[in-house]
Amino acid sequence: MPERIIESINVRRLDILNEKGDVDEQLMPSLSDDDIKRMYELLVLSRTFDHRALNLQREGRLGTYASILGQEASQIGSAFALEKTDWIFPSFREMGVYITMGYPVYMLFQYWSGDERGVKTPDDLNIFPVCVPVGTQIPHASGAAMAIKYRGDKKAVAVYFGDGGTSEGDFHEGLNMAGVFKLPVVFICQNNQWAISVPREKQTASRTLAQKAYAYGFEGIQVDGNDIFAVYKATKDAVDKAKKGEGPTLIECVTYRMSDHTTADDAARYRLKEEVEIWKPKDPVLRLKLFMERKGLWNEDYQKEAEEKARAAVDEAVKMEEAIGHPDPKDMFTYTYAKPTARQQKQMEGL
Amino acid sequence: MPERIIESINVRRLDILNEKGDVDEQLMPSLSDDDIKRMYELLVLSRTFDHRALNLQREGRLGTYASILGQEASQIGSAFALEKTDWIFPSFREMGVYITMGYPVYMLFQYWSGDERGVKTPDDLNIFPVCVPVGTQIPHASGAAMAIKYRGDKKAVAVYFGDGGTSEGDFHEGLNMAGVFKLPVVFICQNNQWAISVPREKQTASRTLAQKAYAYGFEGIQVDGNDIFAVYKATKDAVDKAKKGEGPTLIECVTYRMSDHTTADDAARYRLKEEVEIWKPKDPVLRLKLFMERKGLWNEDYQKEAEEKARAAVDEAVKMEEAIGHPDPKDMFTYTYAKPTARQQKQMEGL
Amino acid sequence: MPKMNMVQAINLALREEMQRDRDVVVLGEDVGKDGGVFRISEGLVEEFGTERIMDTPLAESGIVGTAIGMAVYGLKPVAEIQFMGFIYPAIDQIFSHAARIRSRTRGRFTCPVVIRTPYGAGIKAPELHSESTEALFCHMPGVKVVVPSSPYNAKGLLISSIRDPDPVIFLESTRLYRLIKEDVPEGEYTIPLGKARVVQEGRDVTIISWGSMLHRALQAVTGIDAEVIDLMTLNPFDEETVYKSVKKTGRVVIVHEAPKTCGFGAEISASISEDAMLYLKAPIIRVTGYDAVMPLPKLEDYYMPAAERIKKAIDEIMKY
Amino acid sequence: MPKMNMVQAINLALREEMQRDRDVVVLGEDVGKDGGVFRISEGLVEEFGTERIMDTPLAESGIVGTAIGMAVYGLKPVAEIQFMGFIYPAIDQIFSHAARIRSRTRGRFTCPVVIRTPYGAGIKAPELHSESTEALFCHMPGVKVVVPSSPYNAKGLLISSIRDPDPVIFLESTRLYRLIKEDVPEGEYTIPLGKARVVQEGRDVTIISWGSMLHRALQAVTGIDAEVIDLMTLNPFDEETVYKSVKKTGRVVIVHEAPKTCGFGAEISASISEDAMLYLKAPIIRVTGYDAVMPLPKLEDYYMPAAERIKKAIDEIMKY
Ligand SMILES: Cc1ncc(C[n+]2csc(CCOP(=O)(O)OP(=O)(O)O)c2C)c(N)n1
Ligand SMILES: Cc1ncc(C[n+]2csc(CCOP(=O)(O)OP(=O)(O)O)c2C)c(N)n1
Ligand SMILES: [Mg+2]
Ligand SMILES: [Mg+2]
Repeated sequence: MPERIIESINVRRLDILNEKGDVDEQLMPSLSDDDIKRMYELLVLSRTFDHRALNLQREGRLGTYASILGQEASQIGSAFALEKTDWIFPSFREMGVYITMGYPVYMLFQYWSGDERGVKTPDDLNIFPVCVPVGTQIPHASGAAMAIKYRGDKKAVAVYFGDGGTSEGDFHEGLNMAGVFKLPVVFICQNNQWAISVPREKQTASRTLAQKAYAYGFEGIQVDGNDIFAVYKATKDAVDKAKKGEGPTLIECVTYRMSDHTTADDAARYRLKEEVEIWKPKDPVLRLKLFMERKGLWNEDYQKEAEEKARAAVDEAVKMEEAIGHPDPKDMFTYTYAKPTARQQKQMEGL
Repeated sequence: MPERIIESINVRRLDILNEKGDVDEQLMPSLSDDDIKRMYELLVLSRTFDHRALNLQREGRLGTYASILGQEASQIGSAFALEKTDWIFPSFREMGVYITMGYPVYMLFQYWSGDERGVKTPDDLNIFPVCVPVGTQIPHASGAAMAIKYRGDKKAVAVYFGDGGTSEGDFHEGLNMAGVFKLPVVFICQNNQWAISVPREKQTASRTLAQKAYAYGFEGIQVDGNDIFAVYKATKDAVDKAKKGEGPTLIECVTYRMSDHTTADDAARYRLKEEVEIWKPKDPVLRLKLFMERKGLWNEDYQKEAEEKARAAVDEAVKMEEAIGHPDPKDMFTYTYAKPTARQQKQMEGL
Repeated sequence: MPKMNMVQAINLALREEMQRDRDVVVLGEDVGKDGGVFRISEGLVEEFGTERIMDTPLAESGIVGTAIGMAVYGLKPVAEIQFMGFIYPAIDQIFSHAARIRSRTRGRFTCPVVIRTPYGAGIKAPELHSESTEALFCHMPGVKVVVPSSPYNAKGLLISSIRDPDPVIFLESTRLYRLIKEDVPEGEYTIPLGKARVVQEGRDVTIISWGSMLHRALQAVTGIDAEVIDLMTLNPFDEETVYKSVKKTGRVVIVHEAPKTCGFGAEISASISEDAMLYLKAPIIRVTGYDAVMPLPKLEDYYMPAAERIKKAIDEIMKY
Repeated sequence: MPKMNMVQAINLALREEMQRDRDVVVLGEDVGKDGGVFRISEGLVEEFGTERIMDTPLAESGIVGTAIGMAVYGLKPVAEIQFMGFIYPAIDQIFSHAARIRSRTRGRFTCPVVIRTPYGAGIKAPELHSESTEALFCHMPGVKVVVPSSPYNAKGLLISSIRDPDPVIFLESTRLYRLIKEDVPEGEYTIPLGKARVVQEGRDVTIISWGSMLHRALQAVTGIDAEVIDLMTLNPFDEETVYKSVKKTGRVVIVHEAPKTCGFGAEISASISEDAMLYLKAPIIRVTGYDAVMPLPKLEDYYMPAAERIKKAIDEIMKY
């Protein structure tokens, strides 16, 4: 009866596309040239959107905004593996996911301008609204997955959260539910190294975030989050597994928040410029470009065209957003309950 | 850049004393004959207490009570590794821990009879009161450990909870804090296979509870919770490690709740008698007795004496408890704040 | 008509609603084989299977959070929190999400979840098994709060709650579970949310209560020409019925077992002061639990409003 | 004397208390190098080190739970919750533990923790960054609730809160943080908890408010002989000062930004009805946030009580 090992866990790490634009051919997922171009154009569009949002915020035309700069591959690569019928539970930093799923861009501006109507998800999508309280969306994802399983629907759920989000109790309770009920859900952690000013190492002492999945009896995998192919492949595998009824997966996308936490933050207070510099050559857009260039899918003209298209789309969205009237103050009451209460009615009249 | 393994985790299991009373000499912790006898007598006392509490409850002299039958080795073995100056955060099923630490037995009866004065811990002990909301005591333990570390005190913290307790968000947040701050705390999970009617396998899909520690970057170990030496050794090692500043440990004691969940429960509704039968030969008292008998530390006279002593102590405690007067209704107000508020004063006068 | 206690009536409501609508599912701790610690879901797992009666891990925020996800997807989950004292970890999910989903998404998503939980003192249970913090939930727009006082209205109100398109907190008095039996028809009937019930008409004083304390109030009014109102729904509460009575009697006593400060009695009193003060002949009195931590069983009876305390309050305002 | 805004005054209070007492420690999200998202703890980690100014993981229940453990051990932790909208996951720790430890252990253990959190609307922040749910905490015996309305009283009240032997929820209006500057002395001074402040004396109407809304109330009373009370401590609130004023004016308007239903205004109103009704000349009016989910920035201004709304209410009761 000596001491013995009763459980062994190995945490995998997946890399496909490196900083030079080389891919591991064996691991490379099957993606057509068109798919890859679509991916690239989504990266460009998201980056253009993000840039514009920051500018609009500076001009006072949007409220506090959370930039996605640097995290585009994690967002677009993962969303690319989802279908419109799948359910998505974002946090507040998933503009790339919304854009990939085809969410109207003007509505994103509308939301960030402080208007609830911007997160009235169109009927053909199942994206839950931006979730502000960190980690709280995670049990919702497990719940939706429970409903999918119960109804026997062929859908998966994807839920997004950050490295900081893994510390919340709701992360724990949500993942545990998914493990116990073997639910069709993919937990996508964008480990961007920072939760506002708290670095990843102070967030948790575990060597990886991926390994947290084993506490709940399912697989966790770490991927290079700036490698769109690795993110896509890990998500696609996890979504397929989910749809086959084989349960949940946690994916840790190792990436970096290149910007301040939000426009209300000043990252210079707590992190070194040098650290940001280290991540610049790891840029997710850059490396896909290098890959495509080598494959003959990219040239300067194509780049210009992609940028032009993105700019036009974003210009159009800004214009559309600006054309929308101010919300009616009565709207405050309209959606509290299916029908306003007598007391609300009175308050509405007093407006 | 193929897939690679970036973290490997091995979960250890410790067994020392088997059902036949044999020990693994190599692993056997250093305990004097007197220590072992003290352990045995504490097992007997705890079991006597538990039995009496159940009887008193049946007679309506105590309120709802949670039996510890079957879990004595987990409780006494672990508490035996603690010093009086250490801090202890129990759940509601740790009567064996209280008794081992020297908590007045009559006060335990007093508490279970529905009188707060029973958990006014004596000044020479640092046992936090019975904690009813499952898992919520876990962050307190991390907090006390933070204070110990801050003050540079040579103390450790032990916190007790069940298999069910590992599902609560507070488990996650408490253990994560301990990992991040490398705190002197020992997390003791009594995995008694059931959380009321929910069996261990439905509580979480992870193969062991011990492995959950690795989500927080520290060691988890599983021990046979009916093996008092294994429990003692694992706890002693963890307490020493804590006091040396080497951080937290999670110990999963694999044991079994032989009784109903509480006196308000009827386990026959949800579990098979056969399962209970399987655990009978694994009894923690029985196997220590077999070991001691072989070592010449046990005989019938000793048994009788131990039982006698236990019975006398419990009788005495019951008598003491019964001699205590009914609490003063004004006491409701006395301890809400350091001083009653004006409103409380008025309410008190109206009593 | 069968005589039932509240446990049986709630069980029947769940059973019938589950038979009627496959989207109704139940989840919580020990709701399956065990039938719930109060046996509310007794027999349901046998009838509907573990896909519809789900024993969950021990995680209240997780239970409510997953119920929200299910509700948003289109199901009608009825989540059980084992005791009201254990709902606190789920308050974040209730306040930050359940209550806001319709509002946040301008109606695209809704959250028709029912959260049932036993509340209140009176069964000499351990700490945190006797909480009565209904007022907290009444401060959160987007949530409804329902408290039945009898088997008959428990069934009708629960059916309405399950069918309601918005989140409902449904509080069941542990003290009442097996205290009263009354006729409870089989088959569906609903009692509308947001409407109070005049249990007894009277001219001299209006007694307002709900749940378990309603019965204490009824004990206290013998020999007094009291109008007794059972609010049944606290949020939104039936102002019309309350004001109508106040206008008639001019005297109000509110009875609840929660601590006085910021209890729901405060809201009723303040509403009356605002909208019907001119009809008042006397101060509005609240007879409530004390502003102290709910004591363990030995002092429980001193804590809860007793019929005498209520009677004393009535006598006092009858002097005006 | 230096002129300070509320951020500076709170920072100074923390700094001085930490200098005075080594047991005072600060913990929370981003309180270290970043100095907190509102810069309340700016410079503290440089002065006191990471052992006393602790950046924690992102876990509110964990923050309050560990603060409780520290407090019970003998420290005086000041925990920061980043916004009041994120305090909900910690409610269980506050209600089930912080509030009850003294009571449960008959005084053997105590919990002298301060939980600071920015509250309220007015800075056009995202969802859940504008919550004002102070009433919830006033319903929990064992907890004190403090809301300063100016830099001067913020400093004095925070010092008292840190020295208080019981748990204190300390709410700081985000709108006020940088809005007002006033003289704030260096060195220690305390403002007692549980005492209100008569900001302005008057004979015709009593206006009761706290925190950010006090300033709206003050804007509304020009040309009226109003007595304005700043409650400062909500739990326990200063009934004496309130009743004294009510007895003088006979008219009451209560102003808060939380939703009306079950807001703390209800408690004040109900208390007055119970204890001072006979002095009233008019209905007690509450001017409050609406019973609706706090909207996003575009509608924020419509939601919060504006000076006009307060003025209208005063004019109305002046008719009586
Ligand atoms: C429950 C809760 N606590 C605190 C906050 C304030 N806050 C907003 S974002 C954030 C950090 C989030 O870090 P992470 O999860 O890593 O996501 P990231 O911002 O890096 O995308 C914090 C503390 C919040 N929104 N919700
Ligand atoms: C937060 C909370 N939820 C629910 C309960 C009701 N309850 C009491 S004990 C228990 C099961 C606990 O199981 P476990 O943690 O395994 O401990 P054991 O009872 O087996 O010792 C439950 C659900 C509670 N006390 N606290
Ligand atoms: Mg992050
Ligand atoms: Mg157990």
